[in-house]
Amino acid sequence: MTLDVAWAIDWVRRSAATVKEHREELIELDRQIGDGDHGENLNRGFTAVVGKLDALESPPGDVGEVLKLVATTLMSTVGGAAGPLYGTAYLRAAKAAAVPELDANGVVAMLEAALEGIVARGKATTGEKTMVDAWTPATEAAVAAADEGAAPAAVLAAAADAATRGAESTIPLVATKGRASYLGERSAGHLDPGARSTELILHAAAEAAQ
Amino acid sequence: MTLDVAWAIDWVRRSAATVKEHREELIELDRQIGDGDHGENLNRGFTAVVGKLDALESPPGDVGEVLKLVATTLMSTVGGAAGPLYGTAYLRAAKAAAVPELDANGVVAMLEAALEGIVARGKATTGEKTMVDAWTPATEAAVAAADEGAAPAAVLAAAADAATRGAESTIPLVATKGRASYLGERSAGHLDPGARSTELILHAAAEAAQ
Amino acid sequence: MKKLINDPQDVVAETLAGFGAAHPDVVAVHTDPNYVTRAGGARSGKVGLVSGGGSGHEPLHAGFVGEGMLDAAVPGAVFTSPTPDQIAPALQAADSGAGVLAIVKNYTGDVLNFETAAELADADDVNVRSVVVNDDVAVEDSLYTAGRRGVAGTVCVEKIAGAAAERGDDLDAVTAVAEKVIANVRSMGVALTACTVPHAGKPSFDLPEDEIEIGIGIHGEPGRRRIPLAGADEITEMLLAPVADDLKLASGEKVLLFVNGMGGTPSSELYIVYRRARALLEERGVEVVRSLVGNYVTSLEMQGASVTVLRLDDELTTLWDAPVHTTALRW
Amino acid sequence: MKKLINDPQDVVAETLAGFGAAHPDVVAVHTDPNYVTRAGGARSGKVGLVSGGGSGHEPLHAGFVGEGMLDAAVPGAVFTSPTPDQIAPALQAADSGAGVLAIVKNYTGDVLNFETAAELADADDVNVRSVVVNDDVAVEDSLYTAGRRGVAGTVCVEKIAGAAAERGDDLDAVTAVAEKVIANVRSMGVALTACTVPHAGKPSFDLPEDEIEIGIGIHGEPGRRRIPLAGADEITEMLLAPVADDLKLASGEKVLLFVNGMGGTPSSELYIVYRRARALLEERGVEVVRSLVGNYVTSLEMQGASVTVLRLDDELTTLWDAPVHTTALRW
Ligand SMILES: Nc1ncnc2c1ncn2[C@@H]1O[C@H](COP(=O)(O)OP(=O)(O)O)[C@@H](O)[C@H]1O
Ligand SMILES: Nc1ncnc2c1ncn2[C@@H]1O[C@H](COP(=O)(O)OP(=O)(O)O)[C@@H](O)[C@H]1O
Ligand SMILES: [Mg+2]
Ligand SMILES: [Mg+2]
Ligand SMILES: [Mg+2]
Ligand SMILES: [Mg+2]
Repeated sequence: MTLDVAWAIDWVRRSAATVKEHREELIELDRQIGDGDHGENLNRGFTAVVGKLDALESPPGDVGEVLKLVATTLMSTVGGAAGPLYGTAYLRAAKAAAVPELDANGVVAMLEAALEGIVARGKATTGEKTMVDAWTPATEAAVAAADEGAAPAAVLAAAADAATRGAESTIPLVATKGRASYLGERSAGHLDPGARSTELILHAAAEAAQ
Repeated sequence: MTLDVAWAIDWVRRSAATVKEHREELIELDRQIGDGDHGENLNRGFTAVVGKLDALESPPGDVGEVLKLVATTLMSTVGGAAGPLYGTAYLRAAKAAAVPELDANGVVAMLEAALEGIVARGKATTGEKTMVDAWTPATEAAVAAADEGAAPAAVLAAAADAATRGAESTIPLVATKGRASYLGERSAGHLDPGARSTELILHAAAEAAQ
Repeated sequence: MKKLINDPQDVVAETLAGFGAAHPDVVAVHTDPNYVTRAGGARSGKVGLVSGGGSGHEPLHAGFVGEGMLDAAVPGAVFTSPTPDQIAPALQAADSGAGVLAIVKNYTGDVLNFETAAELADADDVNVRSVVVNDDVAVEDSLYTAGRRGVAGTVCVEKIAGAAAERGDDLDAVTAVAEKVIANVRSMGVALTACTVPHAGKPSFDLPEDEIEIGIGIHGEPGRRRIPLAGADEITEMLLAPVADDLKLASGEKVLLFVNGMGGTPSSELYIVYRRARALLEERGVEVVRSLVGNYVTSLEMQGASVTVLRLDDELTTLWDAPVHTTALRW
Repeated sequence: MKKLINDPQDVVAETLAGFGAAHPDVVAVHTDPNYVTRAGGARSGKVGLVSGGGSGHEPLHAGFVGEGMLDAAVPGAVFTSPTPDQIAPALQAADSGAGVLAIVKNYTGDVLNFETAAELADADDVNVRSVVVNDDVAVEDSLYTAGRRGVAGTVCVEKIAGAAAERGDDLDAVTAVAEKVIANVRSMGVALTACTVPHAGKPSFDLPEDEIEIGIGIHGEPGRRRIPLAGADEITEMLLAPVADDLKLASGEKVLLFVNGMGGTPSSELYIVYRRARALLEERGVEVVRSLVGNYVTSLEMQGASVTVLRLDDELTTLWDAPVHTTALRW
């Protein structure tokens, strides 16, 4: 009932797969209120991550090592806003998860660390139409589930579902952070691409834990 | 039964009107096998000619003076290939028509001089898909009509009708002179814009003589 | 999508390859990671100047590498800020001991990636300072937003700070000059057509034949508002007025007027806009003493233009006039 | 039609007004009739150099007026050769007693109007010689046709003849150098999109989203053939091969490689083409020793490019390298 290195690796591979699958959708979302590169950039980044994973000589010692590899690779291959934001998220998550196995509280700590990283870098709060609007409810739902004694897989499932709702909640918002903010009122009515990719990645985490 | 200065002035005004009326058609013909400026340029030129006519203090003394005014004005306002070609045509025609009134042979001499001017400048012969393909049959028809004793008006009518047939004859031709020649085989299937404007101008001459 | 490209993934690499091969006297192109330096390398004792950002804005920034302007430029993927591991070696290459000034356009991605790179370079004892260009008046500058974007005014910052570095100013002084330019330069742009990011394969927005976007940035984003197509003079007024107002230009002041093309606009149209913008400034009693007209900060093949005004004093004028020898700007 | 213009009839006049206002240090714009001279006027004792042609090809020709290149340029209406009464005063203005060389692109209209203008100028005791540029290999050169068109190679003729005149060559010598360039320069172009002549209001030809025109001129005419859209490398081969073949380039020869944009193509794409063209020349053992990449001879906002190769010897190389100070070319 805990999540180990194998889960972490599976999460990463599933993340890469879902990002590749939704590459065009993410490009299209970003095209509408940004510059149309989010899907391309994340896909390039996660493809590189999988390449690095495949090339590893010895398997990572703990969950944190896997996440650190993700962090540094995304940081050096994604670029744009999402590169440093996700990079920092995984870096902080890696520190919080520097253990061989995660229990429910470990999952919560990991998600909280990721969110803190994003907020530390991007200075956004909820309601600004960014990935923070997906990460925040996801983390809150994880906390609630863990408090109710849910298993790690259920904690992640709750987080993923909350991320979905969070992503959807960005649709009516007027962006005040990131590139969409340049559109002012015209940013309303569109799903934020970073919130959508957050949702995809957290679902990948939950599915890997099934 | 002769054509005088009033006829010449009427011819010029009718030419200006028909060119303005067919401006877009000439642009479109030139767009298809050239650079799309023939209607614009001729219209600019004939508008200027009418302006000059209107501004004249004393009426021109003979037909040649009218045509010389057309020649110099077209030369200095039309540009492109048509500017010097029509300019030279009117200049030579002016010399041939330096008389107060034209009889049938005078009309023939005027048309022949115009054609000679075009050929002298442009070095084209019939079958090369240029205005020469309209001017040549027009001149020949004028000669034939005058030989048969036709009046000046009938000579011009014959010339105009022949110009129409001549213009139509350019459709299947592959251009070997002028801008359309750059298209090679692709120039076939289109009416030559200069042949079409020749037709319009000669019909204006015939109508003015009615 | 109609472009003279091969695989969309190779656009940046192939552009750099051609650029390097065509101008070996001015620039050296480094790959893996991608960055561009002066052919001769950093000049000892001179403050280094580095800029960078997403590709697709050519000649910005690599076209401004050379004597009198940048020491290095860092091109990211198309419309994507470069990564720290590209930026850091460029900062290092530009350093000859006098420190480096990074000229960053105000985009979340650019700011964050340059921040990280500066930390990396700092760990290698490179003294990095940075300035953030935010000249686009289409975007409201507020505490609660990402702030104004950096657009065509960046050229003015790079040229003038470059001249200051070249004449031997120290890092503090070069930074101060750059900040002075930033404080005095404003821009606003219009798009007649969208552009197509190679990997996206379709236009960045859909614009009917009779409408244009006012207040665009340089990443193919839609602008602040969409209006019916208008004449050049009318459009120019919509661009110039907010720029001049934001700068609070007063009668008697001297300025540089820069009309920039977005990539797909012929220079004839830019001169038509320039003509009107200049007349509007003159109506305000403002004297245009320097001019720049051309495609310098572009959005791929977008048709459109931006109007930039820089308030000049004697110092900035002298630095603008100082010799420059890059592939895109030379005198 | 989306353009930053006002009334289509005013495009040329307003462009010239902006151009003159922006560059008073380099050029003087004359109106009624329209022509452009160097700001300082003709230099005494120097052979004058004049070129001209339809507008819509900017920066050609007015952008090449200045020290080391043209003395005067004559812009006609869009895509329409200028008239003799414009050309004649330009020839006169360029004459300082040493005679004038007219550089004419091979189009019926240009040739005829320059011919007449030369007669007019001759009547005023200006000694006018002319050369006709015909570098476009897309068009067969035959006794029975209008011959090859003059396209981007014109820049090479104007630059190199300009340098010869500037160093003091007499009219015979300048003419000989110009002829030498003409004999050794060839070009071929491709259009990805058509262009729209302002007064025509619609595209010069209709091209589906997946087709391109190979062998185009610079007046928005369709090319020699229409082919499916292909990659930049493939297209570059179709342009470079006929150029190199026509020049009969042999291994060991040195050339200038000039990749020209048609107005709506961003420089990134031009560098991609340059890169491939250079590689193809190198495969033939030909050495690219000089390069030019940019939008220099355009067709309004057309997307597309042309590849020009000029065979160089020591003389032409030296003249190419000689200083030039115009608004579009400067070193
Ligand atoms: N300040 C910020 N804080 C949190 N997330 C942000 C911030 N700015 C942008 N983002 C997120 O980044 C996403 C855009 O990423 P991406 O397209 O890769 O970068 P860029 O905007 O540089 O092109 C947005 O959809 C948003 O979710
Ligand atoms: N060498 C020539 N001889 C006779 N007529 C010619 C010649 N070259 C071109 N033309 C005529 O000129 C017409 C084109 O005129 P216009 O469009 O005004 O000039 P341009 O080709 O310079 O744009 C052609 O349709 C053709 O009839
Ligand atoms: Mg984006
Ligand atoms: Mg024409
Ligand atoms: Mg981006
Ligand atoms: Mg023409």
